Amino acid sequence: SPGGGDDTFTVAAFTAGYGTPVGKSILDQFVQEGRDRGWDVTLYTSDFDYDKINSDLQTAISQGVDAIFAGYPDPRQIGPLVSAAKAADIPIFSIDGGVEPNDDFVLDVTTKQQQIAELTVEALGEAMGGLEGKDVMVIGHDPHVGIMTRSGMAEDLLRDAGANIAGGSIRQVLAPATSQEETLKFVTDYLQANPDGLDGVWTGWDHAAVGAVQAIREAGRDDIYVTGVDAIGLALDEIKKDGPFLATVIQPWPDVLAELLSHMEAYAASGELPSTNFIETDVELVTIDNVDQVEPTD
Amino acid sequence: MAPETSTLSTAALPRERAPMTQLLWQGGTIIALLLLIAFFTIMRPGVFLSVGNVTNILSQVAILTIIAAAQTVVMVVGDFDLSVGTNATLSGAAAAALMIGGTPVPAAILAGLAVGTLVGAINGILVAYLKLSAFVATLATMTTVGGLAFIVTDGTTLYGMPEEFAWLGQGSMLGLPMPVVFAMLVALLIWVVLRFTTIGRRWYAVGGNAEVARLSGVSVRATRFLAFTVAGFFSAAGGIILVSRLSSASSSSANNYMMLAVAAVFLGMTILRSGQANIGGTLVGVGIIGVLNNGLNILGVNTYVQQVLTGVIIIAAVILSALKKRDA
Amino acid sequence: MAPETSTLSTAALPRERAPMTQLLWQGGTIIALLLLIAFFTIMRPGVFLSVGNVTNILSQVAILTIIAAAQTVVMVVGDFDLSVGTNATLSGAAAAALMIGGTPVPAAILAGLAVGTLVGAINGILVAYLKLSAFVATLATMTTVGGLAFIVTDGTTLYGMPEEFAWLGQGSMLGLPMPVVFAMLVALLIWVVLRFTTIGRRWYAVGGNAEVARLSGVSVRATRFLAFTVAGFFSAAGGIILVSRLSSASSSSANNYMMLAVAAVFLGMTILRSGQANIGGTLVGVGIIGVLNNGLNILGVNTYVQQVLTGVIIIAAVILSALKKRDA
Amino acid sequence: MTATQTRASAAPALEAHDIVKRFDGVHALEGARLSVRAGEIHALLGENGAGKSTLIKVLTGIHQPDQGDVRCFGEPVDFSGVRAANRAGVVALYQELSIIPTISVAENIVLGDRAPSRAGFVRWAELNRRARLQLDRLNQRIPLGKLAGHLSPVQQTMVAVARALGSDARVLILDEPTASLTDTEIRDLFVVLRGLRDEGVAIVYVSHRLEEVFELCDRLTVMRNGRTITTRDVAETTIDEVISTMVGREQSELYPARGTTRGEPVLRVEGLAGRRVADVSFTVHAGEVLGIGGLAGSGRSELLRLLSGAQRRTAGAIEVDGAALRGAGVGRALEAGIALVPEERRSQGVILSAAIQDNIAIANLGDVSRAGFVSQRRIGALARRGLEELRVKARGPRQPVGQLSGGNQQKVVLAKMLARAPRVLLMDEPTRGIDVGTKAEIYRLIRRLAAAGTAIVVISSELPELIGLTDRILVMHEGRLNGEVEAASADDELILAHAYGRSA
Ligand SMILES: Nc1ncnc2c1ncn2[C@@H]1O[C@H](COP(=O)(O)OP(=O)(O)OP(=O)(O)O)[C@@H](O)[C@H]1O
Ligand SMILES: Nc1ncnc2c1ncn2[C@@H]1O[C@H](COP(=O)(O)OP(=O)(O)OP(=O)(O)O)[C@@H](O)[C@H]1O
Ligand SMILES: [Mg+2]
Ligand SMILES: [Mg+2]
Repeated sequence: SPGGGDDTFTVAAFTAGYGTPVGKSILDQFVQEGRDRGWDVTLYTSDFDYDKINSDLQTAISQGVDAIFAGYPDPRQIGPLVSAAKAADIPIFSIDGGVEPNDDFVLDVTTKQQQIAELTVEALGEAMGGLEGKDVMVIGHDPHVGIMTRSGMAEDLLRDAGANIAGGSIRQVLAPATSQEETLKFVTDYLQANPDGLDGVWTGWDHAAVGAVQAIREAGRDDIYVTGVDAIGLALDEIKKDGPFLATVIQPWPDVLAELLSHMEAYAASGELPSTNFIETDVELVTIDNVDQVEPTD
Repeated sequence: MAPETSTLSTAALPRERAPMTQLLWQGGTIIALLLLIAFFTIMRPGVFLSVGNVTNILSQVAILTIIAAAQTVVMVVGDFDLSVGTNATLSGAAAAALMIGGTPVPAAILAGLAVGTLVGAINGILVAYLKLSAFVATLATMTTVGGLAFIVTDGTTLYGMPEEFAWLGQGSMLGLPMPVVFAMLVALLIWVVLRFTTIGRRWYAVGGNAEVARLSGVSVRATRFLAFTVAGFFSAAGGIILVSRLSSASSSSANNYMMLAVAAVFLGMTILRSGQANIGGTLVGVGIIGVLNNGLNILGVNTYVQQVLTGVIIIAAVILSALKKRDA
Repeated sequence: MAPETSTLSTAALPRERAPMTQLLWQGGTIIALLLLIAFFTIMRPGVFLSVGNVTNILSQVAILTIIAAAQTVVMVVGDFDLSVGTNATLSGAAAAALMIGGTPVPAAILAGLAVGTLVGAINGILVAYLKLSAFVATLATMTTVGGLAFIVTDGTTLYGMPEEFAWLGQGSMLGLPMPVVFAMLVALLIWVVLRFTTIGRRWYAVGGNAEVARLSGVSVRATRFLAFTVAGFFSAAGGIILVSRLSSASSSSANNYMMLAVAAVFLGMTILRSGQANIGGTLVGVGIIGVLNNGLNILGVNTYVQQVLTGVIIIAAVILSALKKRDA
Repeated sequence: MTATQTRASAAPALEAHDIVKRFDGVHALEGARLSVRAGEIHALLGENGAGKSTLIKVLTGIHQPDQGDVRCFGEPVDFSGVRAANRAGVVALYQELSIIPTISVAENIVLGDRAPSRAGFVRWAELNRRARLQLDRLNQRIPLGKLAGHLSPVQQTMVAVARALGSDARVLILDEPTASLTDTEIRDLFVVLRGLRDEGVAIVYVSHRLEEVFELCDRLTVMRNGRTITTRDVAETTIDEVISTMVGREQSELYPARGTTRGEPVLRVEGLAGRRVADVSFTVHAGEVLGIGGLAGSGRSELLRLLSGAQRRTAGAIEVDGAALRGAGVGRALEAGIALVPEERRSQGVILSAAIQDNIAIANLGDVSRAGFVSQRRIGALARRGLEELRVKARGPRQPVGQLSGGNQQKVVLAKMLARAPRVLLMDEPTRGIDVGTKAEIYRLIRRLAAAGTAIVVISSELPELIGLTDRILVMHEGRLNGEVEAASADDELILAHAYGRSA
């Protein structure tokens, strides 16, 4: 119990993103690290079914836990478990729980979305020799908070730099699972209709970027650049080829987790809460220059 | 067998000696449910069947129950409705959007219900009056309505509805979470309608053989239309309660419920000899899905393995009842 | 018999004196396809019907064609296979995993095909021999197989297959992308089997009325089993080609193809008076879906609105043929 | 059909010994015996529910007997299913099971394993030749390429018959093949059956039309309540004797006396037209039984469907008790007092999966409900009344109709419509598949209803029934009325003359 009592520190951990590579690996790692520290960790997962997550956590809360670990939560969809936790005075520690400070969490450690957008847009600008008057397609997926935020930021940055958004607005992918194929179709079709209307493709995550790269290569073009986010292995391979895939961004999730764990440890030991409830960590751009030093995140 | 009296002059109607055998249900699926409960209870004594966890299971399946009840009605008339999931999403999102825009809660709820009912009515027109196959028609409305839900939510998650709206999904009554109360009410209502009213009879008759029903004076088209409309209404109710439960409306919050609802109804159909959809069976089907999900979670089984096991256990349950049937 | 109009769509009919009116197909869905093509051509002259874009459309629908052809076979015998999508995913992922693990490409491909065929055979056993409803059985295998695909890929995306494997999905022959070549071969093969072979005719007989077929001495179980097995095989082929096309195997790459395949086959069924599944019709259905998708992309229509329009246009196409039917 | 016939004397072609078969406690067969020789046509007779169809299903491996054994040419056999039976040369045409609607006529006739093929490919020319051969034998000119589902019911039956005949069977079993055929087709069928008999095929023939049996068959076996009562040479017995063996007692007069009073007009039809029917006018009076005659496809069924609202009329007026029938649909017609007993019971008459009582209730929801809620008690009572009145052989009102014998299913259809106490009762082949004893009962019922003031219109393809049962007969030809005859003075020839379009 918090405050250094003698019985075990119990944690209910949850994620609705266990079906995604990063979600799974980081949550598994959390469970491992927690157990290494002698905590009693129970993991609740679902495939984006927040109804189930809320019920599971409400039960866990009613049975009594010392803390809650939220992995990649959508802060908008966890209202019921947040109120239950508040009523029971149980702190929620989160990673990647949004893009701004949120009183629902005693601590949310995340990455800098603004920095992700800036780094990628800058990279595009450099490769294309300036953004003024260039046509850039932006591919997003609004149901995902992080992607929505950074694609919105990228759109603003591109417009401010004088680029045109190809197609007029952000192209939305319907399902992340099939995003490579969806993006392949988007970009191919767009190039059919506008062979001269595309200079770059900004995507919110690497799978989409890979689809775009493929479309560009199949169209026989070498003058269109693509950026992604996440640094998955597939993306790193493409970057090494020095083709259309210009850059991706690595979000240091293991570091984020380590940061969060240190605060949880303090709470477990002494009941001490973090002094701030929002920590943003820096991200790193991956290009052909540094790709060899980067480990894939999946 | 009655003695040789079956001649023309002496009425030879054998007495119904064994009315119990007439109930004509077979327990395969129910046995599967009980086995699952027994298994999880043994594996985690004191946890699985604790009051807290049972309440938890009930509230996890509440919305599925409502949507599966809607699907049951359509399947009683011998059709499918693939749009129940996206319809629930759209109706919930519409209600949420209105509330966020300042519409009073009751009016927004009514509007959400109206949206769902309208979608149901459109399905009804396509299937009953324009004679499209229910599969294509509702597949198409599923797609369209799913797209509309994206448009209404602008692809993101809506939140910030008034406090009082939360009661529907997060309040409780006599210790039962409100969604559970609503699920029980809906199941009861549809059970009564199916079993005791003339419209229920008509639904079953149309599902049994639409041409025979028509020649018996049933207005098949109106009957079928009504079934789809009712399904639309209850799908909307499910979707709105879900939004209240989560205090947010995502662009695809309830879409997955379609497959689960169909699975639940199909599991439930194995319970009657006649193979008809029925509410009792649907509840058993929902129970299997809910118990499995919760039990495997409690045992800490990996999500992927859970999925594998869910499929295997559904098959096992259905085979169990198929075996029983063959004996008879 | 009127001039040999044997387009792919006409049901196989004996020569003798079968008058033209007996060919019994109705063009509603075909008209819808032509209208769509005309519309997009007018909207973007020179772009939509350019050689490049037509090839593009063909390669976009190639994998759907293969999976829809698999679905057609099952729907000819009057059943459904909801597992074609996850089965394609799993088979593709299995082949990919083996290749990455060092298995030679041909052996890995054969293993992937074997996985898919096995899943199909299991469906066949459940439906044909254990008499489960195809809907529940394949819903359950869909779930299980989907879970297995997650396990095989460990939830991530597999990549790094040998270069030569890419030929299947990214090579080309006579100017046609290989997936298009494969799709044409599969469609042709299944067309020939359905139309000209005894097994094809038996599939149609079972689909028309399984009970009459059984009592007339058709081995209904073996026939139905074979249909599911064949569907499993071709689903696997589709999944493997998709993996090659994308050079990656995600944990749910082909899952969505199930719904699209069902929609395509259903659209195609409207072109025969008898309402049977048939390859010609399926190709028309695939064409509608592909043209719509590409055309709306070319016009720059928002994804969400695309979804709404897709549903609406499917309904319009089906209503068009329903109207024709009523006249006849 | 090869030289097997010469071994005819050696052992019976097909034998069944003391077969017992139970379903859920119902004893369908309790010691059934049958012995059919090669080269004979052997009638299998019995009341509805006596067990004829069940015996046939045991003989062809669809059901496994609980006790007893089956021998084929002296060899004990235990067929695992239809295919095994077919391989042994035993082929059956089952009651009411006809065609596959979505495939062509030719493929329906040469179905399954028998389709000629080379390397897995269908040999269409050969397939067509064989199909044509069978249809020619039956004098049927049905286009081979047509979808079987688009044929008229009579044609569908003939296609199914052609399939059975073309099977090269050594033992051919036909379960009520003529129930839905008219005289012409029956005659053509008999020619073929006699030919097969002469080639040495053993034929089992089930029918409730005893005149046919005496015309066609060599020997007959009578069953009652699942038991075989007797097997006799046809030449050594009489129809009356057979009937009394079937029902267990003497049979009274088949047709009841005609009505004596003719009351007010009840049904008046003026210039009625619709699909396949044009310009039909007639009146039916209270107490009158009106017959409708005609050839297959002459539009008789369509006429009744127009009257009952099952089919939309394009012109004409219908009046019941002086009130015009307005609007369309079966519901309206039923409210106005017009009820139809349709000709196809499986597709139009009963919901096979539903209980007897639910089948009856569905056309009588008004009677069994109050304020939209149905009363189980009333549903049960209504059904019980119908079952008793028509002597349905069933376990009780909750038994699914699909488990009843064919004739008993038909009685459920009658019960459903009779329960409405209609003003006008339209009956399309009401006694199809019903045993002689019950026929007499139904005839009496019809007379009683007529005497009570109901207007009754009956279609029958059995001319003796048409003449014996009705007061007046309208004959249809190509969708129009072509003559009217008083039943009392009618004979087959007169009716056929009108039916073939000659105006007498
Ligand atoms: N599957 C079944 N389940 C229950 N009872 C059955 C089943 N099949 C037949 N029976 C019963 O067996 C008895 C004999 O039926 P069967 O069909 O053999 O009669 P039948 O002599 O052919 O009569 P009909 O002349 O009316 O065709 C009937 O009482 C029937 O209800
Ligand atoms: N060529 C046809 N194609 C499709 N259906 C037909 C055809 N001919 C007849 N029918 C159907 O068959 C049934 C009987 O038709 P109709 O009224 O013409 O014949 P009928 O005189 O009652 O003779 P029967 O019933 O003996 O065939 C009706 O339901 C009708 O719709
Ligand atoms: Mg019978
Ligand atoms: Mg008729």
